[in-house]
Order: sequence, then structure tokens, then C-alpha cells
Amino acid sequence: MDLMTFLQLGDSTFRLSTPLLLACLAGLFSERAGIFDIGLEGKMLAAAFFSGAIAFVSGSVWLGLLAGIGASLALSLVHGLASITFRGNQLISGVAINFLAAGLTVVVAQDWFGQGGRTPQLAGAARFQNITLPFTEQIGHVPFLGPVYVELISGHTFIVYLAALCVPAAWWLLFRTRFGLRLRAVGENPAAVDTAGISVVRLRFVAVGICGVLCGIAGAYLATALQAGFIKDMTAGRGFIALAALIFAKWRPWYALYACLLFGLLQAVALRFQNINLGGFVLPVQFMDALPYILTVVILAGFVGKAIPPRAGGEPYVKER
Amino acid sequence: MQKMPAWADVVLIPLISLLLAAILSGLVILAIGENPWEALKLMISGSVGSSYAWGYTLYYATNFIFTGLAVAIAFHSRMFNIGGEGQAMLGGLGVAYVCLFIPWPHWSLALIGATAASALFGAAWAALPAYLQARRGSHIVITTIMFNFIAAAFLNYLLVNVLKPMGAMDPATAKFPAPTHLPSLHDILGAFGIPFSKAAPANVALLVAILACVGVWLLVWRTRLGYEIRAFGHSESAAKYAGISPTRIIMLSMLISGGLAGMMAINNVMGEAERLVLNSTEGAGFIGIAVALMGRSHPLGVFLAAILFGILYQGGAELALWTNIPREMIVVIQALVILFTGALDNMVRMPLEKLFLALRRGQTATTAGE
Amino acid sequence: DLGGKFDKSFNESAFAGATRWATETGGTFAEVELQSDAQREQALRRFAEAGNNPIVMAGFGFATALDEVAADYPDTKFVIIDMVVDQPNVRSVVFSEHEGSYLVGMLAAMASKTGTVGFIGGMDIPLIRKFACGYAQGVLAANPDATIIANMTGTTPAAWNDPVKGSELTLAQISQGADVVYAAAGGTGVGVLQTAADSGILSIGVDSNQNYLHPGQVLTSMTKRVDNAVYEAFTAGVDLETGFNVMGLANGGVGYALDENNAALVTADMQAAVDAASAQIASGELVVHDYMSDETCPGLTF
Amino acid sequence: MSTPAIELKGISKAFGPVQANKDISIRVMPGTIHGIIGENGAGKSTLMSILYGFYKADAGEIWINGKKTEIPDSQHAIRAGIGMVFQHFKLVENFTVLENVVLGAEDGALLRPTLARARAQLKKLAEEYELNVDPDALIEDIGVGMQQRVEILKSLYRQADILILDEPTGVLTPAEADHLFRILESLKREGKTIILITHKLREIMEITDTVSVMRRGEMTATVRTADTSPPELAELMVGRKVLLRVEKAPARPGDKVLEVRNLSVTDDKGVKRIKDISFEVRAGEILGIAGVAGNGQSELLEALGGYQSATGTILVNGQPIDLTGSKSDGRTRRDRGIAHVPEDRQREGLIMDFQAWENVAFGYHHRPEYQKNRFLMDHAAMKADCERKMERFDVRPPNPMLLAKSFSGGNQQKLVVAREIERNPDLLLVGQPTRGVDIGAIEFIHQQLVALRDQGKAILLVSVELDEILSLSDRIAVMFDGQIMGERMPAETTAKELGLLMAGIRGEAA
Ligand SMILES: Nc1ncnc2c1ncn2[C@@H]1O[C@H](COP(=O)(O)OP(=O)(O)OP(=O)(O)O)[C@@H](O)[C@H]1O
Ligand SMILES: Nc1ncnc2c1ncn2[C@@H]1O[C@H](COP(=O)(O)OP(=O)(O)OP(=O)(O)O)[C@@H](O)[C@H]1O
Ligand SMILES: [Mg+2]
Ligand SMILES: [Mg+2]
Repeated sequence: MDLMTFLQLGDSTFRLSTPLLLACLAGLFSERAGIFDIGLEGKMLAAAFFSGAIAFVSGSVWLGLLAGIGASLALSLVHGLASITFRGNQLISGVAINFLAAGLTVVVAQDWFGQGGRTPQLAGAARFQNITLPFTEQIGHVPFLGPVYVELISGHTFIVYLAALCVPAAWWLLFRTRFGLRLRAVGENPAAVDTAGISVVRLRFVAVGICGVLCGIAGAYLATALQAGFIKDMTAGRGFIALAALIFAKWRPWYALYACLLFGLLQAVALRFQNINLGGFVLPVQFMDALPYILTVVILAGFVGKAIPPRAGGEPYVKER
Repeated sequence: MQKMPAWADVVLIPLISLLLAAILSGLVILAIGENPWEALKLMISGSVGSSYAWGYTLYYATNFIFTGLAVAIAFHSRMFNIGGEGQAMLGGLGVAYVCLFIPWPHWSLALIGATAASALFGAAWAALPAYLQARRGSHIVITTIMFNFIAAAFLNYLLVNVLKPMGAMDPATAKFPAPTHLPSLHDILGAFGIPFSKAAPANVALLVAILACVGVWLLVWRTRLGYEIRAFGHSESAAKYAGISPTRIIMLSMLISGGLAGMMAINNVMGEAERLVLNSTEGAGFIGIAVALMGRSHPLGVFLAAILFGILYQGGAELALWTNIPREMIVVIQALVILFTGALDNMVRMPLEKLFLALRRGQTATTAGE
Repeated sequence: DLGGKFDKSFNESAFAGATRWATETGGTFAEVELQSDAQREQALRRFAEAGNNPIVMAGFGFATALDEVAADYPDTKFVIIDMVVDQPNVRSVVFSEHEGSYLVGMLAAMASKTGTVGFIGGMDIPLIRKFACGYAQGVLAANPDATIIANMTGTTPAAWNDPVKGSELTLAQISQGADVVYAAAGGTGVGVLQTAADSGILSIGVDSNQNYLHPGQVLTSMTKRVDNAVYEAFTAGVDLETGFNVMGLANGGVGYALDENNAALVTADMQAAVDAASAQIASGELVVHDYMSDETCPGLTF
Repeated sequence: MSTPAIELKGISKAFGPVQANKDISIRVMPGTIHGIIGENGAGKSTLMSILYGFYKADAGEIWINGKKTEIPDSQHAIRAGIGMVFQHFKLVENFTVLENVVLGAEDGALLRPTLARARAQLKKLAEEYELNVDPDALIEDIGVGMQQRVEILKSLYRQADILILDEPTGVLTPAEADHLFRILESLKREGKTIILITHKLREIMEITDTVSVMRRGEMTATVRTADTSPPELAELMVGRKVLLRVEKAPARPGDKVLEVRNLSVTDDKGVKRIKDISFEVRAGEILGIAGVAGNGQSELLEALGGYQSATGTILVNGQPIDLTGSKSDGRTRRDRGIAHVPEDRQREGLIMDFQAWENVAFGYHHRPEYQKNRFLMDHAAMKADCERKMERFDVRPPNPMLLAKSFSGGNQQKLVVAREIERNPDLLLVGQPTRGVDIGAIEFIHQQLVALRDQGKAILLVSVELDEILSLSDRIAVMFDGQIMGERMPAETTAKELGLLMAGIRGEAA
């Protein structure tokens, strides 16, 4: 494999990892606070549609991004209402949100645009454009480093860089601030947080809100950066891969980055090489598609390091039986 | 002392939840500029208005009975089997193998063989998540979700690379041979002189589904295994004390659950399509969750909820055919039903409990005052 | 077919034909878009029950369902596009996509500066290989030294509607030197054309005339007049002639698109060369190999 | 007279249908230690949780230092200077001590300065009150005694003037309890007000200035400790005269029924909970196992009952039983003649959502008398059996169709005891038979146990209530830290000596 192919593959990996990473960090905040979220997929999908739709209507990708975040936040609110306020089953709520998004995006899209559940193509300012980082001219000639900088690092959309920045930010927020301490505590033992005089409900809602914002950005990225417009079911299981990455990462931000890069790479490879020939043995493309899920099951089985979720995860905080 | 009478829990709460879901769905239909009332009428007439309509409604309901029972039996042992979709896909594979590669002399024998194969394949697909849950504590919800995706990829591989007949365009198996074709309700009712639409796909699998309901009821409430499953579901610590092996119960309940989900294939794959196509399950595995929630995990409840969802599905298909309401509207309604009956259960329950408590306080007060 | 009515390509073309008939004659038609294979039979039956006649279905996926249904409704006429169904009340329309693809392949080779051109197919089925094979022959005819990179998006119907993958494949082909890419991939092609335009290379549309999507950046489109087939079927109404119907270059069933959006891209020389080839094919002088005839392809291996 | 530090007026609280507190009023003077006693479920914890803002009262007022104070949540309680050590600690297990202490009381948005200051502060507090803990240890790695210190430090770090301790000694050895009391004394000297919840009369008499008694959600009396006596308090607590001794004839021990040799149990985390113990129980005798909760008694019962894997040898009637593998389960043990009244009837002994008749077969549901045929169970037989047992054990209400959770604690326990004793076992394992059970039911259950002994059955009794052990047992073994510290005959020992053994100290007699 020559350098160029390698760089292309890396480039593609970055692009494809970005939505996974954002969704994975979204799930991380929610689950660290004790709210399981299998509705990442749905939130991303809703955000993808609304960002695409509003970006098309307004012609501004930034308004689109806001709309995407708004839509995702609305679903987060539903999840919060169900699992925090009304202490419902978080898994069932997540399932419902996924269906709600899958159905509603198409119904609304059909009503607004009449194009069978898609938005019109976005162009120009209605999309995120690739950003060329400074000094590409100067560094471009340097052997090896030059192409790496120009091809791999430079020339992505704003959100790719944003997602990358989110990793240290999430780490810092969780492990270096008061808010992070409380958030992690509420996912481990909400009663401890409650008796320390902090509102469990508010804290969890904030976490679910952060999750909503990040899912919103992830969805907007799909429709306005990676693609030029929304098409039905465009998340294509990314929310579940993000969930898998979250388990893979053992609920830690830096590991989340590595897991998402790995899964992004798997997707990039599967996209480019349909069936991979490993010295006479052909690895079918379906195997590559399923690999993230298989890896997650292996991790969950505890054969490769045990993944221990936050202890209060999935359980509503019930004071009075 | 309960907070609420049992009938309120079993009947009142699901009904109120359903009503809420219906109202919201109506609002959505209104918002896209259609008349909800007209839509409702069309849905009803399209789903129960003729024997053709009933034929489709019952066909869908048959799918949902199987997947609903699958989720329900897992609920009894406090397992959330979200993998019905994948298990049903694998069930379809089992049916395809049995129908394609065994020369059956008569459909009845083929049905028995296919039922066994679908149950076996479905159960096999549930076995690993169950084992990992029982022995390694891997969360069954996550593993079954992952197994849905793995099943889809696996089936995709087999259909594209192995089972697709030479020269065929779409990834699907060849048509099953005629002796495996199941009699439809038209044929069955026709034998009794009852006219029924020839076109509708409802078939003898419906009877198998009803038998499955009875079987699950007997299993859960009349057998020792059912007793143990329920005991385990209510309290794992107590079950251990009583000498009930958690591994055994988790494995058995999930195998039965997977088997039931797999058995759906005798309806959609063997009874209707008569070949195995991609995505033959069409989300029925997930609808099973809604059906089990609405039906309170009781076979009778599951049966009724499955009919309800059958009506929803067939009615929704009619909407998509004759109005501008897209077929996805059903998905929205389904989501709202799951949301209200499952996740927002307490939203309805809490005020009701307060109400009943207040009523009872009032009653005791008056009796005490006398 | 699966992939959505507004795929800017195959399905949209069929819909356009129906709409044209409706506006011209004032007639009405019922239509439904399907989400999954399992719904095909139900939709067909429902339409037949409701007395629609004729019923047109766009896409090979209907073949099995139609075979079943057609027999049950002998008084209803059916039209299936892209597939042959042998029933007395069915008209099967197939196109000579390899011929049209041959022409755009020539254009691609002539427009390419790098000598490398790409092909991105949708679902990997014989039909799409037929496109690819015709294209490859055209490319090699115009430039025997050209390199052709061919990729398929996937093996399932999802491949018709995966612009992300289309876009990634395009980038991959660009990195391998391709500067003209032909997308025969339904909705996936939208992503291909988009990415090609974003990256400043030329693309070739399919089925409908897609030149307008990115004016000045789409070299041409291989047109497959599904709209005409639908239009004719509706116009004929119940008197529709059943049987087997091939639409090729000779009868205007396929071709390449030239309009103001790509006028600057196609030079007079190029046009002349292609038109000459077109005439030869139409007259039978030049035979483009059809992949589906023997599942082999000179000039391209899959 | 000075203003009370705390005054509660007319507090009421209901959990659904259960009235946990009824119109409760109480005054606590500053700089005193005020005790609250009452049986299980009397509503003590509920009342204190209301004061701490954890629960919201349905009615009533809270006055702190003479000012009416609204305490809608714990934040307000902390601001009012109240600290509380809960019965069940509220600590984040995988956080360090330091992180737990600062949680909710951070100085600013960043952690680093907070942690630095807290470290210094903790050191000071540790010196002042003999409260040493390693600030960087994870909570899950330290013992319960240490965890309790962390809870106290949490309150002191927040500069609480009023400290509530809910049953702090339940998990402590007598020595640890003495240490705690010394700390409380020094806090009191500093002028802090302390509320101490316990149901151990001895502790009340030892340390408190005033004491309030609760019964069934009501406050029955508040008296100065100096003016009262244990029998008087006991009577206030249960509402009638208490009979402390059980009438029984001397034991006539027969053959060995249970022989335990070198038994060890390691839990899931790899901690050794039982260390190589050996003992035996003979037919016709009751062996009492005394000890502070958490010293391996639960694991012993579980291992004998078949749901905790163990190593070593256990012989029943001279035959070994499997300690691992599929034959080491409750069902096999029952078939070998071992019945088991578990420590926690609600978590283990009963399925709370099953009806009584289903519960009465629980654990024995595979027995032939409950089967109609190869496939189906015989519900009629189960119901008839339940009715019989309810009648003989005076379970009220005698309705087999009621859910287990709708019976009161005492009646739930009777159901369990009925089920296990009626099996006529060779060996009966009994854990905390009278926890949370009213005095009438206690008497009844004790009589049943003695009667079974007199039929020549072997009984192993585990209880944290020393009085119960002393009055029922024919022989007493004391467990501490997974070991048996020694065996005593009840007639030849005292509560004091047993208390020392329970603390791990082999006294003069050892
Ligand atoms: N969170 C809760 N939800 C519902 N009921 C509760 C709750 N907490 C306590 N109760 C009920 O309220 C009553 C009083 O309980 P509380 O814990 O205050 O008693 P207690 O005196 O502290 O008992 P113990 O000595 O066992 O600690 C009991 O009947 C109990 O079951
Ligand atoms: N979790 C519960 N759910 C429903 N009802 C309950 C629950 N707990 C208690 N009750 C009801 O409250 C009543 C009082 O229960 P509780 O255990 O406090 O009784 P008690 O007065 O302490 O009796 P006993 O002395 O026998 O324990 C019970 O009879 C029961 O009907
Ligand atoms: Mg208490
Ligand atoms: Mg009680």
C-alpha cells in the first residue's frame, strides 16, 4: 500500500469516525450520569434531518446546526422526562426514541419537501466546507510530513476538528472539575449526591442535555458536512456503533477516541475494499460490517478486559418506593 | 396492601397510555395537513373492513404474536430480549434450509419441520447472548442489539454469496417448492364453507401462533419451569436461595424466547413470501417489545395487542397507498405506543395511584366515621 | 424500486413519465413507494384489487411478486421494467444500457486527462455489470491505454441509497487518478456526483439527465428513458401490448445527454466521434457486448 | 431555658399506604446527645431523613435554633448546620475518601484547589477527633468502620453543628462502638448537638442525655435518660411488658447431624469471608452463632444453604455434601434434610410478588405432592397446603391468595418459618428469625424452634441479637472476621464475655 492510499484511508477514517466520536462522547456523558441511552441513533437521525432541512430553507449551515441540536435536545428531553422524572425504563425509552426519529423524520420530510423522505441537495453556505489549515503551502513540500499534514490533517470540515477537541474537553470536564466529579458520582451512587445537597434530577438532566447537544452536532455533521442533505435512515446504525465504541472505551474519553478511530477505520476499509483477500482466504464485506458489533460482544464477554458500566446506570433514582 | 386495584393496572393504564399515543399521533397527522378522523376511518376500514383487510391484519398479527410472546417470556425472567429481530431472521434461515433442501411430501409435515427448524435457529441465535449474560454478566440488551446487526450481516452474506440462485438479481433464495406452501385462511375457511379473500396472506401459521399463546400460558403459569422463571424474574436472590439455577433459567427462558421469535418465520417466510428475502422481518422483532409491554407479558394480552398492531400495520399500509400520509406514520405511532406504555408508564400510573389512594382514604374515613 | 422515488435517477425518471402522461391527458394515477421487499406483493394486489389498469412497476425486484400476482388478476395488464416476466398479461421492458454506457464511456475517455476513469455501481447485480461492461468497452474504444477502476457500492438494495459510501468510493477513485467517474447507482450516485463536483473532477450521471445537478461539472448522463416506457404504457392504457420489449439506441431507449449545462464540456470532436459510434451501433454495424448474455466482459474484470 | 437546637412540630409522612410518621414532635437541646429508639420500621430513619431534607414531610414544621426553617432538600439541611450519617452509607464506592468528602462542598469549579484544601482540613480533623483515614484510599477498599468515619468526616468538613447518626453501631464491634462513643463525647464537649438512633438499650443508657421512644410511626415518650431504666424503655418501645427469657427444658443432644470441617468461603471480589472453620451440631440441640453483622455469618448460612460455593467438608448425618458444582444447590440440600429460614425474608425467603400459596411451596416446588402430572403443577394441592400452614402458624390474614408483600413483617416471617419447619427437617438453619418481628410473633417463633429441637432435630441459629442467642441456644459459638473465636455454654458465660469475643478479643477465659 503506497503512502497516498494510506493517507486516503486515514482521511476517510477521520471523516467516518467523527460522527461516531461525537455520539460516543454524547453517550459517555449520559451514561456516566447513570442514564443509559440506546437512543443515540434516533437523536442523530432527528438532528440530521432538521439540520439538513433548516440549512436548506435558510441557506445557512449554522442555523441548520442549531436546528439539529435543537431537535436532538428535544428528544433528550423526552428521554429525561421518561427516565429521570417519571423513572421509566431507560432502555424502552431509548427504543421508542429511535422509532420516533425514524418515523417522524420521514413523515415531516415528506410533508415539507415531498421528496420521499429526503431533503433537497444542499449547496454552498448551506453546507460545512472543508477548512484548509494554515501553512499547507509551506509544509506541503516536506517529505512524508508534508503530505500527512496536507492530506490527512488539513482539509476537513469544522466539525471534524470540533469533535477532536471534544475529547480533551470531555476528559478535563469529567476529571478536573467540580461538575465532572458530581456527574460521575451521580452515575455511581445518586443517593450520595442527593445527601450531599445536590439535585440528582438537575444533574442528570444536564448530562442528558449535553448528550443531546453532542448527538445534535453528530447528526448535523452527517447531513451538512459528510453529505449534502438528509436521506432517510442516513445514520445507518452509527448510533449503535457509537454505543459499542462506548463499551469498548469503558466509558472513558480518550479510549472513546481510539475506539471510534478503530471503528471508523473498519468502516473506511469496508467501503474501499469490498471483499478482502487475506492470502487465499476472502474476508467478505459483511464480516467487516459486522466487526464492530462482534468486537463489542467479545469485550462484553469480558475476555479482553472487563467493561464495568457506571454502577447506578440504567436504574432510575427512586427515593420513596 | 396494593396501591391500586389490579384491573386498573392491567386495563386502565394501558388504555390511557394508548389514548395518549393516539391523540399525539392524531396531532402529527393534523400537522402534516391530513385529517386524522378520515385517516382513522380509512385505517379501520382498510384493516378490518373486509376479509381481504382482515387477511392482512391477521397476517401481521401472527408475526407480532410470535415476537410479542418472545419478548414477554423473556420479561418474565427479567431479561430484556431486544434481539427478536435477529432471532426471527435466523428463524427464516432455518425455514429456508428446511424448505429448500428437504423434499417434503405434504405441507403439514413441512410445517412441523419448518417450525422446529425456525425455533431451533432462533434459539441458537439467542443462546450466546443468554450464555454471556448468565455466565459473564454481559448486558443482554447490548449483546442482543449487537446480535441483530450481526444476524443482518450474516444473512446478507448467505443470501448474496450462498443461497442466491445463479443469475438472480436480488439477494433472495429460490422459491420454495410447492409442497411446502402453506394453506391460507382462504383455503382453511373455505373447507368450512366460509368465504375469505384469496389474496390475503394470513395462513395456517396463525393457528400455530394461537397454539403458542396457549403453550406459553401453560408454561408460565402451570409448569414448574414457569414457576421458576417467574420466581427468578421477581427476585434473583430468592431464586438462588430456593436452589433455582440462574444460569439454567436465563438460558432456558432466552432459548424459548429466541425460539418463539424464530418461529415467526413460518408465517412471513414460509406462509407469505415462500422464499427468504433480505429484511423479511421488517422490524417485527421490535414491535414485539411494544406488544409485550401493552399486553403486560400475558399471552392473552399479547394476542390482543398483536391484533391491535396488526390493525395498525395494515391500516397504515392502506394510508400509504391512498393518502399522502407516508408509511412511516406507523413507525411514529408505534414509537408513541412504546413510549407511553413502556417508558412513560409512571406518568399515567403516579396520578392514578394517588387518585386511588385518596379514594380509599375517603372510604376508610367514612367507614370510621360511621 | 428501492432507493426512493426521488433518487434523481431511475425511479424519478419513471415518476416523471407518469406525471407527463397525467398532465398531458388529465388522467390520474395512483403510486406507491416501497420500503422493503416484503411489501411488493401487497402493493401489487392492492392496486389490482382497486381496479388500476395498467400497473407499472419500475425495477427487477418485482419479478417474483409479479409472477405470483399476474396470474390472479388476468384482466389487469402489468408492465415491468428491467426484468422479464413471462405471463400473458405482462409487458416486460428491458433497456440496452450497455449501448448507452458505451457512448458515455467514449466521452469519458476523451475528456480524461489522466487516462484513468472510474465507474461506481450501485448494488452488485448483473444489470449493473452490464452498465459497467458497456462503459469499459466505450472507454477502451476511445483510448485503448485507458485504465478503468470499477467499484460496486454493495450487495443489497441499501446500495441504491448510500450517498456516503458513493462519496467515499469517489474519493478513493480520485486518489487512484480517476478524473471522470460514471455513477450507475441510483440514489448513491447523488453522493458520487456531489463529491466529484466538490473535488473538481467530472462525473457522468445515469438514467435521467443529471447534467443540471452540478452545471459544468457533469460531463454527460447516460439516459435510459424509463419515463418514455411508463408514458407509453399509460398512454396505451388497457390496450397495452404485452410481451417482450427491448429499448436500445436504435429506438431511442437509451442515449447520452447534451444540454446547456454540459455544452462547454463536450467538444465538437467528441460529439462527432460519439454520434458516429451511435449510428454504427444503431445500424448493427458495431456490436457492444452485453454482459448479461454470458456473464463475461471483455475489458473489465469484476 | 435556652432555645432548642432542633424542634420538630407535628411531622407526618406516608409512603403510599404506609404511614411511617404520625404527627411527631420533638425538642433537642444544644450540646446534648439525644437518643431515639424504636423497633424496626418504627419510623426513626424516616423522621431523621425528613430533618435532613432527604424526604419531604407531608405535614409539620422544623425549627432550628429557634428559627422556623424550610428544609426542602439536603442542601438546606447542610446550610442549617445539620449533618447525617445514614444507616446505609451514602458513599461513592469507586471514589477516594477525599473525593467523597468534598463532593457537594467544593470550593470552586475546579477540583485541584478544593482537593488540596480538603486534604489539609482532613488531617486537622483527624488529629482533633482521632478520625484517621487514608484520604487517597478508595471507599470500596476500606472496611465499614472506616467508611463510617468518612461519613462523619463528611459532616464535620461541612462544619455541621448538629450531627445525626442512624444506627451507627449496627455494623461495629463493641470496641469500635466504644471508640465512636468517645468521639461523640468529644464532639458534644465542643457544643455540638447529636441525635443517635439505635435500638440497643445499652447504648442509650450509656451515652445519651435524653431519649425519645417511637412505636409504629408515633412518638410515645421523651424522657431524661437518668430518669428511666431499660425495662421501662422496652415497654414503651413495644407497648407492653416484655418477656425476655424463653421457657425450655435442658437439651438432650444426640448424634452429630451437621459436621463442618475446615470450611472456607471466598466472595466474588476474592475476599476470604470464612476462614477455615470447624464445628458440629447434634440432634436435639440449638447451636447459636453470635457476632457482629458482617463477620461471615451470612456466608456461613449461604454456604450451608447451598448458594455460596465453599471449600472444606460438610457432613450431614455422616454423609458429605457437594460444595461446588450443580449438586451444590438449595434443592439438593433440602433433599438431604436441611431446611433454611434465611436472614432476609424479603430478599430471599419469599417472592414478594407471589401469592402466599405459591410462596409456601417455594424451594419445595419440585416435590411430588405439588405435581399434578409430569408437566403441570397441582395448584389446588398448593393452596390447600397453604391454608393448613396458615392455620397452624396463625398467619393473619389467613388468605392464601394475598401477595406476600401485603402481609406484615411478622406474618411474612411466620409464612417462611411454617414452610421450613413443616418439612420436618433433620437440620434447620435459621438466620435472624425475629428481625423486624413484633414481640408476640417472636414468642411464637421461639416456641416453635424449641419444640423442633425437642423433637430431636438439630438447629443452627444465627442472630446478631445477643439476647436471642443467650435465651435460645444450648451452645454458643462466636464469629469474628470469618473465624470462630470460641464456644461457650450459655449458663457459663456472660454478655460481656461474648461481647469481647465478638470484638475479636479472647478474654481471660480463653
Ligand atoms: N423509601 C421508602 N419508601 C416506602 N416506604 C418506606 C421507605 N422508607 C421506609 N419506608 C417504610 O416506612 C416505615 C418506617 O421505616 P423507617 O426506615 O423509618 O423505620 P426505622 O425505624 O428506621 O426502622 P429500622 O430500625 O429498621 O431502621 C416502614 O414501614 C418502612 O417499610
Ligand atoms: N411494601 C409494601 N407494599 C404494600 N403494603 C405494605 C408494604 N409494606 C407494608 N405494607 C402494609 O402495611 C402493613 C403494616 O406493615 P408492617 O410491616 O409495618 O407491619 P407491622 O405493624 O410492623 O406488623 P408486624 O409486627 O407483624 O411486623 C402490612 O399489613 C401491609 O398490609
Ligand atoms: Mg432505620
Ligand atoms: Mg413490622
